[in-house]
Amino acid sequence: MAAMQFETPPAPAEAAPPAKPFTRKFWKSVRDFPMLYLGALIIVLLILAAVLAPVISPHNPTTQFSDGLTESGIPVGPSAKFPLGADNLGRDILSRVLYGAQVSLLVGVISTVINLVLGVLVGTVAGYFGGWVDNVLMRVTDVILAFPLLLFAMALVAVLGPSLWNVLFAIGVLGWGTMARVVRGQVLAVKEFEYVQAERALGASNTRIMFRVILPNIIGPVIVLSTLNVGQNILVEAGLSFLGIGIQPPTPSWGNMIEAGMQTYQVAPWTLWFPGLALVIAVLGFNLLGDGLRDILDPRNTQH
Amino acid sequence: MGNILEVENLNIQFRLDEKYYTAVQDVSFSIREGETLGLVGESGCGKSVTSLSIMRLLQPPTQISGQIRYQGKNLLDLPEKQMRSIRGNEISMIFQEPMTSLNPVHRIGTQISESLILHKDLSGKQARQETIRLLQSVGIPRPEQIVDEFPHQLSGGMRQRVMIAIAMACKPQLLIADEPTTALDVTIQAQILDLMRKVARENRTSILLITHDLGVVAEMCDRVAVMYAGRIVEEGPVRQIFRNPQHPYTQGLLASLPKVDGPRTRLQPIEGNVPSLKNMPQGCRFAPRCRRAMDVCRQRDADFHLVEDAHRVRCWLHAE
Amino acid sequence: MYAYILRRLFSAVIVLFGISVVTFLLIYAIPADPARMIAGPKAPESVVLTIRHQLGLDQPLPLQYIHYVWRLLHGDLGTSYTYNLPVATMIVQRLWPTAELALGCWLAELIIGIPLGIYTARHARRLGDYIVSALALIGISLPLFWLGLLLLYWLAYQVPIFPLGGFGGLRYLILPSLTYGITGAAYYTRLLKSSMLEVMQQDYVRTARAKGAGESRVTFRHVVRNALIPVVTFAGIDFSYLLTGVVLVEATFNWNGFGSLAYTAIQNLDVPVIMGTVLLVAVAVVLFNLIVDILYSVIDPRIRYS
Amino acid sequence: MSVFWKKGAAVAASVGTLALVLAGCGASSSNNTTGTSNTSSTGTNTAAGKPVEGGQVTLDMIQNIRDLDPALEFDTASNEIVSQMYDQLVTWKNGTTDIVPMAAEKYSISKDGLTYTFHLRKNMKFWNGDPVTAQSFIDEFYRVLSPNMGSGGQGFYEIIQGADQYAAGKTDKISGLSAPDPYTLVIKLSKPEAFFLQALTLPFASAVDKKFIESVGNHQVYKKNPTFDSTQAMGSGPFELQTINSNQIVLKKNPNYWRTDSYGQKLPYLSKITFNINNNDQVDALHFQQGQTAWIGWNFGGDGIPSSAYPQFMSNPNLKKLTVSAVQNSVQYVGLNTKLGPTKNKLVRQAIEYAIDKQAIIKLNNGRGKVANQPLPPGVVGYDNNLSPQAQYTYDPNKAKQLLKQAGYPHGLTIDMYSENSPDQVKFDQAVQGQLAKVGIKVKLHTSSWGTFLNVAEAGKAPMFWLAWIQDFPDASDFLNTLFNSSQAPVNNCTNYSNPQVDKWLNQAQYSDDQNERNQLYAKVTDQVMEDAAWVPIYYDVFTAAVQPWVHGFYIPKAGTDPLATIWIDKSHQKG
Amino acid sequence: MAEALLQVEDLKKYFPIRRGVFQRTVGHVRAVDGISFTVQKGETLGVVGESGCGKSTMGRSILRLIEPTSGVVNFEGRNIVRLRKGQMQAMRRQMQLVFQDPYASLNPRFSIAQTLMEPMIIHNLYGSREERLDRVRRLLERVGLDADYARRYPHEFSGGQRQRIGIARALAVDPKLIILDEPVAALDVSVQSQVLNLLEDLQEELGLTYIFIAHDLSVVRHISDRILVLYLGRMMELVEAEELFADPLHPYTQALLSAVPVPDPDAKRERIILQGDLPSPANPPSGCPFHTRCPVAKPVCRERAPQWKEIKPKHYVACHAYA
Repeated sequence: MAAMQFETPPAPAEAAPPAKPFTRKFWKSVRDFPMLYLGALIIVLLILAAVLAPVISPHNPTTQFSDGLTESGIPVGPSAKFPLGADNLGRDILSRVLYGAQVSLLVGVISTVINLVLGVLVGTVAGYFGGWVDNVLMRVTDVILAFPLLLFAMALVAVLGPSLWNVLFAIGVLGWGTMARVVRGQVLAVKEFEYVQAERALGASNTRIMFRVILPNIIGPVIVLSTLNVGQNILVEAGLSFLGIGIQPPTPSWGNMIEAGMQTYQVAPWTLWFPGLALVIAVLGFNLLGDGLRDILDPRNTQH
Repeated sequence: MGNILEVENLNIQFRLDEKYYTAVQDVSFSIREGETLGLVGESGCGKSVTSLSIMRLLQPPTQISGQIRYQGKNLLDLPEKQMRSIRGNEISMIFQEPMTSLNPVHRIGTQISESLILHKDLSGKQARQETIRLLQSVGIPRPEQIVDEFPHQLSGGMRQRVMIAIAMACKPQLLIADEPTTALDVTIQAQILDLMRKVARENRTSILLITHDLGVVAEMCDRVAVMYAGRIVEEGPVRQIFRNPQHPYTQGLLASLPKVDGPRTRLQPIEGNVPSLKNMPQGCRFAPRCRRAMDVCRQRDADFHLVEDAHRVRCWLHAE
Repeated sequence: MYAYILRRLFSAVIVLFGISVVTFLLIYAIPADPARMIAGPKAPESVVLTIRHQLGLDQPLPLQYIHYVWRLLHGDLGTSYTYNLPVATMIVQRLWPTAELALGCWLAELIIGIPLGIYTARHARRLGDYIVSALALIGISLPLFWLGLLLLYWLAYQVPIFPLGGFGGLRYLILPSLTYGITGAAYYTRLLKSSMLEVMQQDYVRTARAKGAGESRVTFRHVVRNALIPVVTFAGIDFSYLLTGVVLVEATFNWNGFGSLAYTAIQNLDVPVIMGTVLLVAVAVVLFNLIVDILYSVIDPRIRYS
Repeated sequence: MSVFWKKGAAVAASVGTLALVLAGCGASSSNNTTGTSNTSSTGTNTAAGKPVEGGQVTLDMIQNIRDLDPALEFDTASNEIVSQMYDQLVTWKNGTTDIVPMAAEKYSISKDGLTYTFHLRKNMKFWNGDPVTAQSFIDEFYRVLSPNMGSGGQGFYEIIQGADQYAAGKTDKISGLSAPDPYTLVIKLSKPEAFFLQALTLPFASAVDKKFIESVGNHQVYKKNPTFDSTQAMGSGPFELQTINSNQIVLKKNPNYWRTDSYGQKLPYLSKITFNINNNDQVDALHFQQGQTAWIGWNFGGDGIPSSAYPQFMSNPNLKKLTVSAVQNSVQYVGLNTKLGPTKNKLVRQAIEYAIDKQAIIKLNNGRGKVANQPLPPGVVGYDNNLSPQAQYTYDPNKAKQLLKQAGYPHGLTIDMYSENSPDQVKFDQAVQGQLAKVGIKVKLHTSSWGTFLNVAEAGKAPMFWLAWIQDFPDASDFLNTLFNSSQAPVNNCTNYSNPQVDKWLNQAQYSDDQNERNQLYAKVTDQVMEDAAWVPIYYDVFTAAVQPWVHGFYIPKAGTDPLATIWIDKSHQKG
Repeated sequence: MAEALLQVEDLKKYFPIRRGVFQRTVGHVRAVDGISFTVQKGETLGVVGESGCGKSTMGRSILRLIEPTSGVVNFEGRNIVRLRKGQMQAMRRQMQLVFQDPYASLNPRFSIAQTLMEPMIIHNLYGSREERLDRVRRLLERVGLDADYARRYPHEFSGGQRQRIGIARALAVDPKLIILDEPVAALDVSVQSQVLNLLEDLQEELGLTYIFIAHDLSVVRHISDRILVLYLGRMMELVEAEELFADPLHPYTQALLSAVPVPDPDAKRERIILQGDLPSPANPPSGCPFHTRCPVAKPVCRERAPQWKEIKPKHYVACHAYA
């Protein structure tokens, strides 16, 4: 047998079936991961609501309509003028719910980005270098994790003064503990893979190994966690606003709308229902997307 | 000397990506009382799947057809409850990974006596004594202490001995050993193979030995069946297969092995790769890698042809 | 094992040190002058100066920190600006209601979450699993306070089965626990499910089946036992957060506990109370982590003997 | 302050800060009157026969007690409890604003108005049996005026001869206080003061047991364990302190109390009062509906039926008939800083006066309130019924816009507004914000906790703010002098209002004992202040309580605190 | 075969065992305990031993992927143990490693082209991207793969193909020495022989020097010129391959050889079955580490470690039996 003969060119591991039209692939993927797409749909709608709020809102969210309240000062229920009813100041709830999406998305996304940057940085460095670096960074993470986010954020916002940016900053700066832990765990696992050692054997620098080799390989869990994190942070913001130390009126936030609704829910329950419903749907959207991404990124669920 | 197990036309299909793929096709073999049958082949050839199907331990979504007759009963038709009374009692199994095959949170003794409690209706005290005896019989030192220890406190070799003790607890008729020594060092492998021979002889247990290591087959088995891509391609007594392999695959396998003695010559590999489940070639599955493949090989698979007494081969070269 | 526990204790002490620094620094971050807060806005500057001196606020920062830790070690958390009561006393008074609430919430989570986790794992990829999983996802997405208010509206206001909030006997505990259970159980369900699915893939489960063990024996003796390990860890940490992090539940159900104490303190910038509550929360989390670690070593023999 | 359902400005103001911000409501009346009906009641509390002794009631409070030391407490909630435990020299006749003797059997005032002589009762004892003597009152004056105490009561009594020297730490003796014999107390003032007797009704001027205080640890500004002011009390009043913690306060009857009613029955009637601290006022409302609490209202850190439950109470006839309402001697106002920001400009301030729709705000408050047109509530003597035309404003956005143009802001302007962050307050803030937006004024809201807010407002640093003022006692000086005298800026006079003419009138009225002259002076002040538009008075609070039919002797007091000593219950005998 | 490419002297790697509250070092795992050998240019040195014998640690210590505890590693006469970080990174061009697990050793996020260009980028070889890609294609062809595979990702390849890619990556920097750490252990028999043949061809063509680490004696015999037998981090025997199998001197080597199952049902061999398990390297036996399992152990074996001696020409053994 000829010495230089090698394997026959393999049929690629999964021989490309005759190119399926994109739409068919898309629908198949929708069928396989319905949660993912439902989540994505919700988030797209959410983004649309936030961006288009000025266009699609029937009213200005801060305008107080005198016909929004009854003679004895009770908010009026859903009607043609106020599709979801009016709130305790006679403002249109629908418009406020739409504008509320802006706040929720802004806080959820930006605070998550801060979580992400801090968590990935701390987790990667700790996991990669190990030893005393790991020890110090993880003890710091333990300290951060020891303070329940909501309570600590409450204290921090109280110190900084309640405003959109402070809320977002507080959640961002205090909420990275879990991310750091997860990233560290992933880095520890990936670090042991031989391809990382191979990279070292090639003479690559630590920075190159960390950010060019390890990071792309842990991006899956990071994306999943971040997506879920957006939902969680939206909830924390709502919680803070509900407690009155979050987004300040008259800026509508679902949390402060629920707080206001709590004052009137016995006589005007819709003031409580709709902002809460919006909040649930938004958080659900991110949870669905995060779960879906987890499924799709799980090698056990992929077709290869 | 009757057949203790007869597998006939076994077909196993897996569902992947909403389609069924045939992992095991038309597999038939039998094991006689007290005999050791080797099922040999490369990874992915379906040998482990075959063994699990005998125990009915394959997880859905799978489709199994054919017959697996144990002492005349078709195991595939048995109600689950009856099947359970066979598992671990009349047919038992040991696996490749001794490090993960034991439950980390239960004590060694508990895990061994579980079989006894399930099948032999022993009291706790009796089971414990029997467990200690079993540990002794598989060559574990200090059995009275080991019985109360946890798996992680034992070495790989010791754990495989524990697995053998579990498998042999109820003195089964048939022991299925799925790559029992692959994860072990050579010197430990020698110990375990030795032990398996010993306990099988003592209990008159038949063995179905699944392995990829032709050396192990040569040492342990009476007969051997060679599998390739889900089918048995050659079957016969060990000596005949090694002395006079008939299927090009068996021949290639033997030729590609480096030797521990004799002159060092260039190895003769089988070209190409083992086909994947999703891309099974038409006709004889070995044809794309076979140097002697003919047109017919690429169209239809061959049937078995008897070469010698009890030596069968599935190859067109023997069609006449 | 003792070395393991001691080591965990040691790192807990380091974390506690970090926590004390953070809480201490909170005083300096808070814009209000503690002496002024005590004296009231209209007291003359001389009084404020006297208080500042008595509090040691005119000393250098590190020295103040040492005094702070010294007082902490003696159980002195300071005196509330707002209520003039020792913070330690206030916390102790609020601890029991919160402990009761936390326990109720925690049990509700476990009682709802764990059976559903086992159910979904055993029926994975079947209709029951999909339904429960979808409900779990909705549960996780529900804002606690909103769900609480809805339950209050329906089950306490419209149909007055339960009290409209407040602290008392078992009747008072049901709605808050249920609320927390619904939003929190899903974590247990999902965790146990994935953990069980993972364990079901393990070789030793196959070994158990090969021994002839039946499905329920395999599930409960082999799978659940192993799959509970991460759940126990989570449950421990969860409880420690609960014990101290039920601010929203307390707020919604008007439960006069620790969380509302912390909340009020934050509203009033009552620094000693903020520090005391935040500190206690953090310490509780650290302690519970420690307990969980020790418990963990009891459940998982691999840790016990290493 | 409540955790959640923090009530609006009324509470805000009542959790006051100092001397002058004390909640006002009724007073336990002097002897011999059973809870006879009063003007503000709607007939639910007419006494039905002889009071029944015994029984206990439960009440909800929405906030913790901050202090039990009569020299230190200065918020409504504490005041409410403390006044049940201590006796003062004089007090309010129930349901009126008349002063009657109390611990002092009788008293006399010298012609020049400088010397007050009190003859004390001889049978008064502290709960521990120590006798109450003139010295017991003198001790308390020394405590209140001490430079080390930081008491909120100082300002009320500096008029006593030598008190200012003592308070400044220059002497250790107050020359104006003397006790010729154990049961005679003589107080000399440095100047005459028309309302000094009213100041003596405050709990600051209680009899205290110095021996006891020293034995448990006197409060010296900051002490590790200031038990006297937080957990202990020793008074001579009708109720004794049984327990106090952050969830509950229990008062029990003082069996040796000296007072009796007109039937000769010993006071108090109730054997025990339990206050549950329950910071959800919606729950308070529910507890009342379930009959668990005897009444809701009064001063217990709340302001009557909570906003969230009010519409429901009013729409349910069964509940509505249990309610009692009265206009309070308090005023909600928007302060306009005369020294800071765009409101320095009088035209801007006047524009704001025209731009605020007070009626709409009262509607947001479910109609609870009476439109205010001046700082003084109608229930205080000196209320100006004939405001000059320049001092009157009606809701007129166009006029406001015109004034703004005149002021040089044709395109609008931005003003920072500060307030507390309670839900009701935030609601009002947003209403103001919306109304001003219509005339082109952009309001930037800064809401924060009560304490933080006050730190800004009382430093005179808030260009615009929402506050409320509740009487300490029903005298016009308590409003006008305190809030508009330039000497009170910025702490009480948060708008930094300063007008030498007004100051002159105020000082003149402060030390005059001719009530007619005082009324005329105060009317002038009111006109000037309103013309200068330092305040936008929004509304006078209408206070609504709900009382169980089996509670007798309840009335809404006009000054002082609640007379728990004269309330009795009889479940078999229900009204209505 | 005259020039020594690599000279290892008394190489040791001890991993500390930390215990207790303060993680004090209470002992060491002596993974590699005093190994010395020389590898000539163009030679293949086989290293065999069972798990825990330190063969992989040895390989990585030589490359300083694990910092050795002590010892000298002279590569072309330079002691690389002393090199500073930067110098060492440059030195890595000379010496490469091929890993056991073809599934774990390729970065799943890198295409094959990226994988193979990575070493060139790190060492700044071949100026332009085009040149690098060209080099990638040539490398792929050299290891017997289609040049078009450059765009694919590792998961699209079989184990044997991946191992070829791993070899190509090692070749990308034109190294002189390649340490092959169990390169065929994870492969099926039929593919294993393909890779072994490829390695032989590459060695011949490029004049490479190999250190071939494996546990499979027949594979090691097939490819090695000389074989070093390790047990618990120590050297037992070192000799030319043929001779080791023909005339093993150390009792451990003898037992090892006898334990290998031979694919010949008629082979009649005297089997030496060793008793007991491998001792833990954390707590190695005194004296000769093998004495606990040695069928011919003498009292002296327990007390003193045997000398490393040349018993026959070029046949080194550490055993008291030959003292």
